[in-house]
Amino acid sequence: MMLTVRDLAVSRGGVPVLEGVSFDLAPGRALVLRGPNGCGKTTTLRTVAGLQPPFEGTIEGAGERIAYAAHSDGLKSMLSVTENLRFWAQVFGTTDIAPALRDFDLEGLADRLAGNLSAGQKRRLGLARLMVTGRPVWVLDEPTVSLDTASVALFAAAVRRHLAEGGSALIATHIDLGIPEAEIFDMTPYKAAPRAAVQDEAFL
Amino acid sequence: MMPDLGKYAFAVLASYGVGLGLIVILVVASVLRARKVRAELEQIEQRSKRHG
Amino acid sequence: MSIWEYANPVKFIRTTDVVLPWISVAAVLCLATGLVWGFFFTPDDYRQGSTVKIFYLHVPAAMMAINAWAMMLVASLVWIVRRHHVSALAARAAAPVGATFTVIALATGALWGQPMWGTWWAWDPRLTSFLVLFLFYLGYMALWSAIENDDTAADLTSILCLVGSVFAILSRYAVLFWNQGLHQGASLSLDKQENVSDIFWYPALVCIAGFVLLFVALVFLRTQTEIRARRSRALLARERQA
Amino acid sequence: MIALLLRDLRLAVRAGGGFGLGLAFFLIVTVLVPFGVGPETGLLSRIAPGVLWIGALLACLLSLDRILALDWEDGSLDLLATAPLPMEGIVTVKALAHWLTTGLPLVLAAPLLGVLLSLPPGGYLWVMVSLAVGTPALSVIGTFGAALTVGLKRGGLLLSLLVLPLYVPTLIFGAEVARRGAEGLAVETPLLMLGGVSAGVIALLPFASAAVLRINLR
Repeated sequence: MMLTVRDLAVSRGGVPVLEGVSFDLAPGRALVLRGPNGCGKTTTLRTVAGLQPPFEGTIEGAGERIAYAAHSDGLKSMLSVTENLRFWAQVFGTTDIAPALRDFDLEGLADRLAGNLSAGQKRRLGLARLMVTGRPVWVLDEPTVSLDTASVALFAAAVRRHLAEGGSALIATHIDLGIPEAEIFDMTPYKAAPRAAVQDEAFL
Repeated sequence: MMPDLGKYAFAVLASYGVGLGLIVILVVASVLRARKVRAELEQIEQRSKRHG
Repeated sequence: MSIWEYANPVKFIRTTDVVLPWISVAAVLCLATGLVWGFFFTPDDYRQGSTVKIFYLHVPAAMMAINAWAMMLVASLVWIVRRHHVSALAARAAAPVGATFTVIALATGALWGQPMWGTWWAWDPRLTSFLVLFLFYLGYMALWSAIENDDTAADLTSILCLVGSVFAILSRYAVLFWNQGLHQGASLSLDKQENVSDIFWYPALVCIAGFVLLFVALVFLRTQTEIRARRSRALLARERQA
Repeated sequence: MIALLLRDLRLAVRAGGGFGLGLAFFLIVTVLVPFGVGPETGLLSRIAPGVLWIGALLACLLSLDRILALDWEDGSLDLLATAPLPMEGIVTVKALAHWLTTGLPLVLAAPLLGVLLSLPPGGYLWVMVSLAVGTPALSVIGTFGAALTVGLKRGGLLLSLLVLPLYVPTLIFGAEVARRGAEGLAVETPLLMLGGVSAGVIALLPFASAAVLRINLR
């Protein structure tokens, strides 16, 4: 099943920031969103993840198929690495957290409290969460922030395995991830014409 | 002219004082804010007309 | 031509601009007539003496304190269902008016209670209910001013108004239940129509009309103000964007 | 949902805040009351049910802003919103976790503090029963308040202002059950009312909380 986005416009604080965005994301494919800061990458991802309604346009094949990772990892510092992961596994109705620990090189840290991890280790744990959701479409917002080169490679390998298993990924990032099969989608041309926020329109 | 309020004079007069006082405060505050906001809006509208 | 046309801000301002002076004049006339009539030209009650004159302020204020909340509830529902901005702003505009009326009702009630009950404050169910109502007004206004995004504020305060209405009614019954044994007999209550002869009731009716008109005038004026403030913010936001 | 409940309970125990703070606050309020009103046993035993209820209510209020704010700050709330859990379920579980870590300990501690206030012997049972029936409503109402103020900086004070008026019916009926129980009067009517308020609140308010939370996450 494809993720199909047609004529999508997204708004931040009621102000449309992007419009006319259309793309398809087939199983096994990855799409990298590029664009300057503030162009609406995060907003687009939040919209695709269903956290906010689209301003215009349609999104199909999202909803319960999306695993979303934002800037914050949603980790509890008073829980151990395993406990954090197992919690999300239970929420998403899966059980096996061993592959996630292995793929993100967290096995040695399994019993450490998340609060005692370094920024990069926390990030790896946040990304490992994607694997325990069991969902096919990964929606990732700047996934490589605070990761070193080795960790980026780990992450890229995990994404490629996910793609090989028929999953797909929608990634907003600035750096080259080392995922050759990823297509680049430049968001700059879709910048919305300046206009008023919806909630202000009635007053202009 | 003034009616004889008897022993309750304080209660009655204070009630009218407090009641009317609060109404006057509310009305004055509403009118002042209305004026201020109206003036601000006119200023902004003038400016945006000049520019756009 | 439907009533919803008045939900357009411009149309609302234009219409209320026309009627506002008339309503204001009528409000002042009614209030002046009713209060002067009541204060100077009615006799004392044989039990309550001259404190019966407090009646002309207390009853209309208390009635409108509740009606203002009811109006906010209706306006909130209209906002939730039909998303008319004027409706949400009218609810916001009415809250301080309702809160002030609640304070007037409480203050005049306490001033009346001092000679009648021998104490400024009795935890009489009616007074207590109004105190709780006042707290609801405070919370509602505080929530409005705490949220930056106007539509979010309108959404959240509308839901608070709905939930608050249910709890206000619950509180009313809870308070009645809580103090049933201590309540003074109805003969000494301030707002029991049946104990009031026509000679007191007619000026009171004029005062009630005055308070209704005053409330409408103030809500119109304050809603206009809220609309203009929103328009200013919208224009400034557009300027910043350009 | 069970996973979420277990996680919240585990966090409350580990971070120490949930259990300890509320209970300690309850204790301190109860201890301060005799300092304020004097040590006379007759007076204390007369006001004990009400003081215990007020203390429990304030202790409950103290921890309300933690119900959702922590999950909001670390991003868990966004992630939970994309998880296969209904928002109504999330707020209900959050309220339940708050009750288990705050309300239930208060119910259990109330008899001990009743001793300090010379609560009449007949009162112990009814203070506990009324708190057991009433505190769940306090947690659910509090979750609604927490959902309203979740995105706000300095939302704590506003939260109290919004929630306290909503607590009035629960407090009145709850304290009335406790008072009548302590005085050996019939408690059926206020207990039924209290149960009715709690049941209604638990059944309906999560929908409002979920709606409010969705608006705030938007």
